[in-house]
Amino acid sequence: MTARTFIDAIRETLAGEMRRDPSIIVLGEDVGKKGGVFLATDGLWAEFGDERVIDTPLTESMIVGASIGAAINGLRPVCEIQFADFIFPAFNQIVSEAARMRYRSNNGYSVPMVIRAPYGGGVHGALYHSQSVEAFFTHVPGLKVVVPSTPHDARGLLRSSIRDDDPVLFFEHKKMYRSVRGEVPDTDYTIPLGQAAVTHPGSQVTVIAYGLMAHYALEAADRVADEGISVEVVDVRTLRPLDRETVLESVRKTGKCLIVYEDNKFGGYGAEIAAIVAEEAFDYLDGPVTRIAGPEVPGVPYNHALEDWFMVSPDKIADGIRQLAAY
Amino acid sequence: MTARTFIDAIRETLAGEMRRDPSIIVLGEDVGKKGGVFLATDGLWAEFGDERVIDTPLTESMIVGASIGAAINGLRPVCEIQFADFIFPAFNQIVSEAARMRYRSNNGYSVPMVIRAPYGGGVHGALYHSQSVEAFFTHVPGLKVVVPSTPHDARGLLRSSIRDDDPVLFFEHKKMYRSVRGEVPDTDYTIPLGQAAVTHPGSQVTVIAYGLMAHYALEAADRVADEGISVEVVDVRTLRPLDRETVLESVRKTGKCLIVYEDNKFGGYGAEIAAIVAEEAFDYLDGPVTRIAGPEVPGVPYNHALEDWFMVSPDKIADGIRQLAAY
Amino acid sequence: MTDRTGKQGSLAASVGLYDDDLVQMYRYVALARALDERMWILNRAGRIPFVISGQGHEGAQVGITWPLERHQDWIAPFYRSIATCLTFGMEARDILTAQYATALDPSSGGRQMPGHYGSHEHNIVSVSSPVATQLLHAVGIALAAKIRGTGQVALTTMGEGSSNQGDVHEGLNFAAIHKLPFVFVVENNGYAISVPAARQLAVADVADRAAGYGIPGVIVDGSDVLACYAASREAIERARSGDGPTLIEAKVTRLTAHSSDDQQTKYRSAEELAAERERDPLPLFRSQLEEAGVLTEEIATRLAAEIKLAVDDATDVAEAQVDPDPATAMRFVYAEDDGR
Amino acid sequence: MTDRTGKQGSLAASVGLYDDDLVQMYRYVALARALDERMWILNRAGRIPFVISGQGHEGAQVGITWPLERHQDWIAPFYRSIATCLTFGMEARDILTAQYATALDPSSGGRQMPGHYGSHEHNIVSVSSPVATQLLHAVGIALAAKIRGTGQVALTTMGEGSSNQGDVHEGLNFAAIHKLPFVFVVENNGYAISVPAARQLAVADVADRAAGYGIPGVIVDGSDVLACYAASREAIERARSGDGPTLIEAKVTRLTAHSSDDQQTKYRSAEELAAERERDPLPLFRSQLEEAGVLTEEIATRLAAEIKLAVDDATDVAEAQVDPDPATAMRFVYAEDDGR
Ligand SMILES: Cc1ncc(C[n+]2csc(CCOP(=O)(O)OP(=O)(O)O)c2C)c(N)n1
Ligand SMILES: Cc1ncc(C[n+]2csc(CCOP(=O)(O)OP(=O)(O)O)c2C)c(N)n1
Ligand SMILES: [Mg+2]
Ligand SMILES: [Mg+2]
Repeated sequence: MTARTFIDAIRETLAGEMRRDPSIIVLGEDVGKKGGVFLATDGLWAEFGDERVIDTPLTESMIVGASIGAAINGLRPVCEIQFADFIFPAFNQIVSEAARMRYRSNNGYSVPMVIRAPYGGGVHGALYHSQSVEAFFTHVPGLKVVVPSTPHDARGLLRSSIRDDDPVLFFEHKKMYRSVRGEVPDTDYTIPLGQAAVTHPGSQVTVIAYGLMAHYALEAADRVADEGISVEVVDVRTLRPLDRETVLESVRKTGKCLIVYEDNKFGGYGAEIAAIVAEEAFDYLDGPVTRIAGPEVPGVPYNHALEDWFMVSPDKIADGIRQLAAY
Repeated sequence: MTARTFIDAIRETLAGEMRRDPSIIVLGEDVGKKGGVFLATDGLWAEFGDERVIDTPLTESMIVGASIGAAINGLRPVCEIQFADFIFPAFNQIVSEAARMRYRSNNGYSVPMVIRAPYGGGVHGALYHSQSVEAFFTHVPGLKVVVPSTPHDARGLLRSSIRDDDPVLFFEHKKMYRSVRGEVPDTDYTIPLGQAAVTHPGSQVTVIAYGLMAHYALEAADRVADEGISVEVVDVRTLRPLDRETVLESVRKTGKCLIVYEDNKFGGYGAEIAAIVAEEAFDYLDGPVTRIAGPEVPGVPYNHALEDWFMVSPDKIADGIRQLAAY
Repeated sequence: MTDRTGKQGSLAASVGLYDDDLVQMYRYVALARALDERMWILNRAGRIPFVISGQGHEGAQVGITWPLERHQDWIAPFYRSIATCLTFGMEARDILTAQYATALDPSSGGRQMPGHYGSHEHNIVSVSSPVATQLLHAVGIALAAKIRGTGQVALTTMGEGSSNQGDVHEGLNFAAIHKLPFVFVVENNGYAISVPAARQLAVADVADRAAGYGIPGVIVDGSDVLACYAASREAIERARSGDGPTLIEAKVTRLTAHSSDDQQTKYRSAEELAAERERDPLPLFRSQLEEAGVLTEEIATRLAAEIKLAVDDATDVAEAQVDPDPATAMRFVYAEDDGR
Repeated sequence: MTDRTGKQGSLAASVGLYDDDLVQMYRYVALARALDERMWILNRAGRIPFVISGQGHEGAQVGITWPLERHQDWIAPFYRSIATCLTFGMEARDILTAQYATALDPSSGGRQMPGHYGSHEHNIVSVSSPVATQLLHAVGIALAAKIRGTGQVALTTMGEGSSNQGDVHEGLNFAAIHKLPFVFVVENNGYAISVPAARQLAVADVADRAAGYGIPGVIVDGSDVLACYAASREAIERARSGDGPTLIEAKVTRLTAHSSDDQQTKYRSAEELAAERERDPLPLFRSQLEEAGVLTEEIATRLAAEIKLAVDDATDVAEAQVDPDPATAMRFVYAEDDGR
């Protein structure tokens, strides 16, 4: 066990996996000498060289499309999109190609690859360096979507993602890179994709979250605990496939469900969780399924006053919990 | 009043709007001499010529990106994406650019444009000529999304979309092009964006749908009427902005809500409606908020047996209504 | 395929092949055509709902595919690539089962539209509908070949209309930077559905774009099978020896409408269509081989019979096959990891 | 801007300008530099969190922008386009309020990061972050100009790394087919953040790509302001007279790190950085104008004072402005249609 920042866990896991499996390559913009704009790939180029750590041109569709081809021909590419906001030029390659190759070829071809991308706001990134883009991909059969919230989970889930035989989108909240630390075992553990974690047991209100919001949910849970409200926090960790059972079990126990996400609310990922809960836990509900999410604007504004206005905070979550508990 | 097919209503509306407003241009693949692969633009090139009806190269990002520019400089482009399935290469231009131009420039610039695209399955189109893509766009602030289901609505909503000062995605179910007919007034009426329609009044179960599914919902409602189940069908028509009030009013009345969409279920547009109903109509619900939608596969398969398996049908909807009514 | 020995007349010798190669190449052109014509008949007869055709492209496809190594090299084809797929190992039956979308269709098990060929067994990447995406897959395959040191070459092919997609720019750029073993083939038939080349590109030749990536751009007459072969062999050798990609533009003709859903008389004149018939590679190649004494009457008769048999057999097999069971439709969205 | 009269020395005459034009051009180069240096100072002082710089690009930007007609033509700039925006009408205050993201920032009202300039008043398209998207907007603006017969020219500019994006291919192709009044400027500084040109392109010059679209590709020394002016004037004339687009590649140098978040010593040697200083357009232009007797000591002193005043004033104004009110943050997602 060693304490690690979130980004250290990712970087070390990448290095460890590359040592373990020579078919893994890393590619993306500035991932080589510079080590990535957040330094998530720092040191890899020095250790593994030009052929396995490839600085690509500024072309996201190529990064993903060529990774698909490389995966078809025996490699396991882990590509980096410099900011999740810049994944859209690759949307067609991800949704039309990576996600469907296995299905459309009737299992003839598979695409074992990982797309890593830093996402999320609260770091003065403004409209185009702050987005939550998970909802665009969690809707797509053929893709898996992972959003870890701790160094421990990041390591275990990144290992599983790299070893998975299907395309995985792996989103890392950039605000957590250096602000979140935690114990990480030095063993070769993995965390299976598709397993949520109950990170704070409780009995009165279930709060479902992921990424940075999983931390804010814990903070909020602590805050309202003093007021006598017992909150259970579920960190879904893998968004597709979703661990419905853990979610539903918690809600069936507490009877109340608050879903938290940073993305704008309408049509965000939490809508699907709300819909599942409303359908499958109806008989257990003691209150409406509620959501706290970002406002309906096309991005996180830059100015700090506007950014604070946009971001979901532990305070806002705590308020949501109080309201639901009082229902 | 004249009876029109769905596609006639669209073609005539395009022609009428182009006559009314010389700033409207039409551009896309094969929209000129050929009149579009479905003939939605047939005759426009002959009437309006090369400058206002532009056969573009096979480049969707360009079609949308250049339309944004043209909109900025005084035109109202109506571009056609040949099949909704091919809109993904333009995803970045739609989501990062068209949707945000007004917001990011603090109202300095606006992008009045319409993107028309045929969508939907049931026509032997297979994985890439059958998709429902609305969920990717209904999530995005700055966009409007319209899915008409009758020739009457198509005309009124297309007029409003073209006259709107913001980017509108206008999805036309290709199976309805020639199979759906209806009366269309010869007046210059419009239907405001953001208004749902109660297309079949009822008291026991609310069914919410759009596009082809709005027709199937009506068929299902008729079917179960014989069994004594009174169904209210709401055709949302505009998906973003959603007319929450009409939806909620109906559910508050019936106490039961079934949402129908053709797209795969997880994270589809209906998830948001379910979430809204679960949150805002909770006290009125006499049963779970349910959904009938497509299966979790990455596209509609081609073979007719597989396609039938995929498609939501009036039968499947009727079954869903019966179950919910019996709850 | 080029290691055969045997008779080598002057025509064959002029391109470094044997007579038997030429006969086999002719056989693929003729087989592709015969299958294609059968598809249209079946379509008109209401047996199959949709046809997308390779007629007019077959000569270029066979010539270009010939120098690749089967089961070693890779092809990422497009919807007109019937002759390509046949030359690279798929069978007549495979082509027709794809039209019927049967359970045993090796391309997709009936999941995809006709024309979306693919074969894991033959290193043929599964075709998808959004055009030009496959270029990046071929580039990635070439990247893996280089990194893994397999000696493989990856070739992709598409129409000139599709070559305007952004993915083509991004992929050629990357392949050129890394001198990947990659060949880009454009089958330029002058139309993207109804849009003539002059509204698709401002240059007469797609090959003019090669210089912008620092790679050779070669124009070849797509109705001249052996010229296509020679251009392809050179590009493949270049690729294999580490000198990087080549762009080959084959000028072909589209002898049919875009697909069975299209009416090309709406946008092409009768004169133009008649003139294009002159560029049909099948009779041109046949005359060439006859004149060279390679295709004797005896061989021609034998081939015609063989091809008829193959096409009839493929039709019968495809007709007889069953539809996929809807119970299988949920399979292969993800790996079925038994015990992983 | 080129209709001025007045003194015309031989240098000015050689490019068809007047001495006063040259002084004004110099003023913009120097003002952009002074504002840029102030930004870094404010960043180090903790007043503004982020800087993205135009240092090294200013000469090319001023030269290229000069022949455009203000309030008539259009520019879709990128994040380094400080000198471009100033030359096209934005004020020093506008640049600095953007750094502070204040309520009155004309580019975005504090919504966007610094560097994302834009001005409806000046026909400057709002910059977004995903690179190269603006090329298509400029092409569309040019299309509208042609259809509406406005006589406008649209120019866009970006780095050489960004020019590899698919949108660039698609846009140049379309603009060339329709001979749109469009100019594409590549400010090639040899790096895309840390990635050197050799890993971004397989050719030495982005201009080599122009031929693939049938348009002229012009290379110009970006530290030579008047050469940039001449190349741009020709391209703009060509565009305006209906002869279609031109690609201008200005070879510039990036004198700073990519941004205040970057450490360029990790990937550029001290020698390289020192050598690049020699290509700084500011002292080169100054010497040129001094030698030609255009920039007298008197003028230089006056300009320096003016610029200092402008930069100080802009800083003061920006410092004094208030943050946007969060109550306004929901505005302008859509049109606020009062009574429509
Ligand atoms: C991204 C995308 N847009 C549109 C289409 C519809 N479409 C299919 S083929 C085609 C024309 C292709 O022309 P070209 O590349 O020249 O090939 P050809 O059919 O002439 O051989 C079009 C527009 C598509 N399949 N994919
Ligand atoms: C689509 C997209 N991908 C990645 C980025 C991150 N990014 C911003 S600038 C830049 C480098 C651009 O290089 P170049 O085009 O040469 O311009 P320069 O900064 O050198 O002037 C990168 C990778 C981005 N803004 N947009
Ligand atoms: Mg073609
Ligand atoms: Mg650069």
